[in-house]
Amino acid sequence: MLVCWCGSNIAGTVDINTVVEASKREPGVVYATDYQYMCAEGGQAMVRRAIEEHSLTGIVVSACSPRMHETTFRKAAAAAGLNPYMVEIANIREHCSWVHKDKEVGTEKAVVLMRAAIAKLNLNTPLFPGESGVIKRALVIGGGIAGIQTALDIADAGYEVDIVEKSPTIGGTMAQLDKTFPTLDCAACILTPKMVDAAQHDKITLYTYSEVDEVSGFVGNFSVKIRQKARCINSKLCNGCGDCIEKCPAKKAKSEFDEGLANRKAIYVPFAQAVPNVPVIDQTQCLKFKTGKCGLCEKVCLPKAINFEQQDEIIEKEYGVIIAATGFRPLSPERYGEYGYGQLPDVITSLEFERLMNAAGPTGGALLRRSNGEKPKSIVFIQCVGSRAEPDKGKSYCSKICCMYTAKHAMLVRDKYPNIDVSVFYIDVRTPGKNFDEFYRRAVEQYGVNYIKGMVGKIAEEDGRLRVQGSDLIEDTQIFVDADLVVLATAVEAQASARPLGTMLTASMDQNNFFSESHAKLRPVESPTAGIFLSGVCQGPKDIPETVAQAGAAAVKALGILSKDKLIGNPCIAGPDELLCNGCASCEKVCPYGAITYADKEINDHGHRTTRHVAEINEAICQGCGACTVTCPSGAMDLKGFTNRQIMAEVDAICR
Amino acid sequence: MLVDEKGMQEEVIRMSGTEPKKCMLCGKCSATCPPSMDMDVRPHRFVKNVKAGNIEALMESESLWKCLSCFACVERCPRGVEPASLVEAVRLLVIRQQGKNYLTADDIPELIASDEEIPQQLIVSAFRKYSK
Amino acid sequence: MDKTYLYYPGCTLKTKAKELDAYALQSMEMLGIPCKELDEWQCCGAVYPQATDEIATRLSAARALEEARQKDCDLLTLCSACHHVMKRVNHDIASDADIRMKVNNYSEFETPYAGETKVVHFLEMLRDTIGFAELKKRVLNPLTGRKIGAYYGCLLLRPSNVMQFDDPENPYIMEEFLHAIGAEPVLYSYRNECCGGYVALDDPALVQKVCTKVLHSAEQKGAEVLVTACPLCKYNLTKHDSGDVPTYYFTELLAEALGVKE
Amino acid sequence: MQVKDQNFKPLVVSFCCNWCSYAGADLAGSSRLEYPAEVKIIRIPCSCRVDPLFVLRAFQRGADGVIINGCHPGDCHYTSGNYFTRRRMTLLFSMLDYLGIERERTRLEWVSAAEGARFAKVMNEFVGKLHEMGANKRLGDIRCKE
Repeated sequence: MLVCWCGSNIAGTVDINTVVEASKREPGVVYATDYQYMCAEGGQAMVRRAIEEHSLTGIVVSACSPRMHETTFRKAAAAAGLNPYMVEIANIREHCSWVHKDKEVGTEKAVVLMRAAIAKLNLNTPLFPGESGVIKRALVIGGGIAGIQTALDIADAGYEVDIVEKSPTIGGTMAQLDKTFPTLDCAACILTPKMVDAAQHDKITLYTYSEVDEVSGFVGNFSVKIRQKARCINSKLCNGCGDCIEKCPAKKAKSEFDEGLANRKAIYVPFAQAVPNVPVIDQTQCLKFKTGKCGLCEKVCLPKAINFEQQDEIIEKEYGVIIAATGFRPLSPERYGEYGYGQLPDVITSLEFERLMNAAGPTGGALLRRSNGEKPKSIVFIQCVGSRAEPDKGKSYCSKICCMYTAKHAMLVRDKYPNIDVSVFYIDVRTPGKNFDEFYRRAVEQYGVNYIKGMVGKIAEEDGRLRVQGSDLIEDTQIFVDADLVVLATAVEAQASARPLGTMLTASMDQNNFFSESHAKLRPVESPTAGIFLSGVCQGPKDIPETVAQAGAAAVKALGILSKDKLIGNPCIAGPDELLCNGCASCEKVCPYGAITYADKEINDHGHRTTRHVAEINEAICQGCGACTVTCPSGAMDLKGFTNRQIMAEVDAICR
Repeated sequence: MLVDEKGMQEEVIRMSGTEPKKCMLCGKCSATCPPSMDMDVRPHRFVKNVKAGNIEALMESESLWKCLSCFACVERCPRGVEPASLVEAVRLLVIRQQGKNYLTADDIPELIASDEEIPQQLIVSAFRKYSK
Repeated sequence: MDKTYLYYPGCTLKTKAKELDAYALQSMEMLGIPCKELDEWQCCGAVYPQATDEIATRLSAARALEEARQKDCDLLTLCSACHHVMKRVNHDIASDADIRMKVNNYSEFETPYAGETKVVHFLEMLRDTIGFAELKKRVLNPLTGRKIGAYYGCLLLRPSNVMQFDDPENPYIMEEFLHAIGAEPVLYSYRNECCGGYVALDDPALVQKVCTKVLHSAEQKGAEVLVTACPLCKYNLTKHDSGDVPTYYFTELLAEALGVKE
Repeated sequence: MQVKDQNFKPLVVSFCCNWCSYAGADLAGSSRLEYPAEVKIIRIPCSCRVDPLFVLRAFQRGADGVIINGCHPGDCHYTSGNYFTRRRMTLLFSMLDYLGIERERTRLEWVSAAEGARFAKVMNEFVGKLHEMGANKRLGDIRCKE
């Protein structure tokens, strides 16, 4: 029995000595002591020494959450020759000292938690984990900068990677950007080489215009169904000449890549540098699909790549690890009607602004008003549109990137058009990042951007211009700015597809539909579900450098699994008592993994040899949820490490 | 009669059913408010003062009689604060005191005489807002 | 057959805003909407009591709502202020247990009232019972070529989570109505900004300021007249227009289009 | 009416699934959100591991309330475990109610790993309710009392 102080974290509200002394009176306890930091090297050495010196058959560590250091102490026990599953943790930090202030109350509870752990340990038996193989291939879901970076890093280490991207090209949101902060280099210039690298890498396979339909299995052995949507083009034959696009008469579809600011054809590639450079037929727009007539593209295609009969194809593949890199969408500001987005054509979003400033954009890089095509004289930027709001009014978090990209936009406008007045309405300017505040100061000092502290209440159309009605909180006054263009810095929002994907992966999601990390500080790129890793904005708002850093980190964690030949499984799995099993197959029905099968077995029932139909567990597949144990009407099924008797003992100890 | 400011602050929060601590001082209410510039204590500062417990100062404020109860601030606040409800609660603290009615029945005949077109609705609503 | 509406006119509609009431009733008759006025109604109070401890000021609304329940009718309102008060008090009674208990304790209804009545504004009735497409067919004198700005003001729209009337920032129901009677609706930014309301009695200069903004906003977008559902809005706007953009009740235009205006 | 014992300390057994609620309780801890010390947490892999017998045993041994916490529906780490829990506990709780263990003494809650604040709130509410109700007199095994 070992009690940790955790400095003053535990010792502050729990009287360590009382816990140690109380533990000595518990059945089976032969040795009890305490230490300031049990998880430190000294503490672990003490654990090993105690086991050896007192020939302990099990240890209870009263310390922080088992989610934190259970593995640490199991390893220490194993080093001393004890079965690592003869270790129990009493969580007297997160569940006790940190949530109670009164020392007497805290101590009393710590004693009870310690007792419950001892009661459980007394019923523990040594457990031996099974092993399972690792499929040496990774799946990256999402082909933006995050997914591309993760895939390149894994592929460069010598493992196969597949990227599944739902749109017809990889590149993601970054491909839509004009310039990037804080260096102002052009997004395409730094992204497109990476896109090409990914496409040409012999270890990377791209599945664009594809989605993940189904995921099953577990770490090391996932099997995934990928739906490759019908492009209506035979990618192998297509030479990317573009004649089909040229001839297509249906030109009224909104270009997704240009945020609807320009039109595209029914057969299209999203943008010139798209990877792969293979067009897609938009069946909702194509005249052949709508009316049965046309087929011009088919006629002009020399390699005969057009195939109107093409169907969605399901590809089944197996993977050792899966990396989510689903990215984000900017929130639609339409619900904030006071800004008039959707009603007033000169009110646009930041991403639309990127397209308007881009040389390859709908205006060829000329910043023009949407209403009349004239050059604006005054532009207003509004920050925090949909961010930092109550949950029913928007997103409760800070979207993190808007302050910086708004400063970038303001700077780019003033750089290109020094005669345009630029104002920015802000609540706070948040610039934590290398060279970030310097960047923002440049916008103010060098480029003369007018920053106004206060939010905007309404945008009204007045005599052909936009009257922006805001607050200037420093002056404590209402302020009216006449503008020709208003740019809304809209919140970062998780992709709508993120939550259904999270459910498929059994990865937990937070209330904002971002993927939850396993530990906010220490395991930031791992999902709590083994073998699932997180790359980029799907885990929370991030800028490009952070996304790339996290993408690399996710790759390293994934490689940690791919480089192993065998994975040590979890020994806490279900197992039937064959003598009690009555063959009803209730457990088989509830098992979410199909780990239970029934077989005829010869049973020695107290000397009678009979053949019975009994449950069998596939140890490599069982994940240890325990659904079968409670379902079993005869009490034959039990869960190792969490047996009925162990849990009952804990209940008894708590209620004593 | 409420004497201490803490008690008055609690009373205002209870009556209005709105929590000024949620305010992040973005100023959107004051940006939105039509009579914003006619107020001595503009909506965001009104909220801030309730949060700080300066209720007596607010009871002296002209803003109490300028608020139109148009709920634009309520509708647009990103934090779910209701500045208009706080104004109404402080206004009620004032007019619920004896002799503190902002408008009395005696004022009415003269007002009506001044303009024949005044609809009943105006008199009733002003009376409801300004008197107890 | 649709069920009969129980109509709540409110104080001003029987005095200064008689035409708002009369044109509405004539139009309803023409359209064949069964409707009956509440037997004994009291003034709704004209403003919604925001404080949660104001009970007495909610009672007259509660009585009207309860009577509608008793008669198994939807409560039909016309004046924006009445609609606002009825809808919000009903919402309070339905959602706030404390207010519900106190209102019932005071009122001693036979069966406690818990917000069962549906409060319907005249415009909602036109949209949902008749339908604007059908209304268009019934129009005899379409107001072709008339450029009309709908003025919503604040009471019908906000707070939107309770009023559930229309998009609070970009409402469209009145524009749909104007389309149906053949007119050309003019969209302008200030159509959902306040006219100044009851402050008119205390500070006419302030009201002039806000009304001028509304009127200018409508005028520069080409509106020839404004329509409203609220007597107070009409009073304030009329008082401060310089004669260029007069304000009418929407029911007057409806009656004109239906050919029942005398 | 019974006079409330001011010193009454309800005994609460709180089962938390390892993936969501236990992590949520950890988050309540690392965010230093207080809740009553009467709540004692037992870690289980999934809420579906809670056998009705465990609940009965707790009441038999003198618990005043039992609360089971799992992942939100649809978010179960094991895909579907919490759906079993939901059905199973609905039946159990109504049966317990029939036996005289009031419905308010048993509770099933969904607390995700990100909801530390919610965990603390739920525990505060639950213990508050038990305080109002007083000690559990039913089903307690008299042989267990000293």
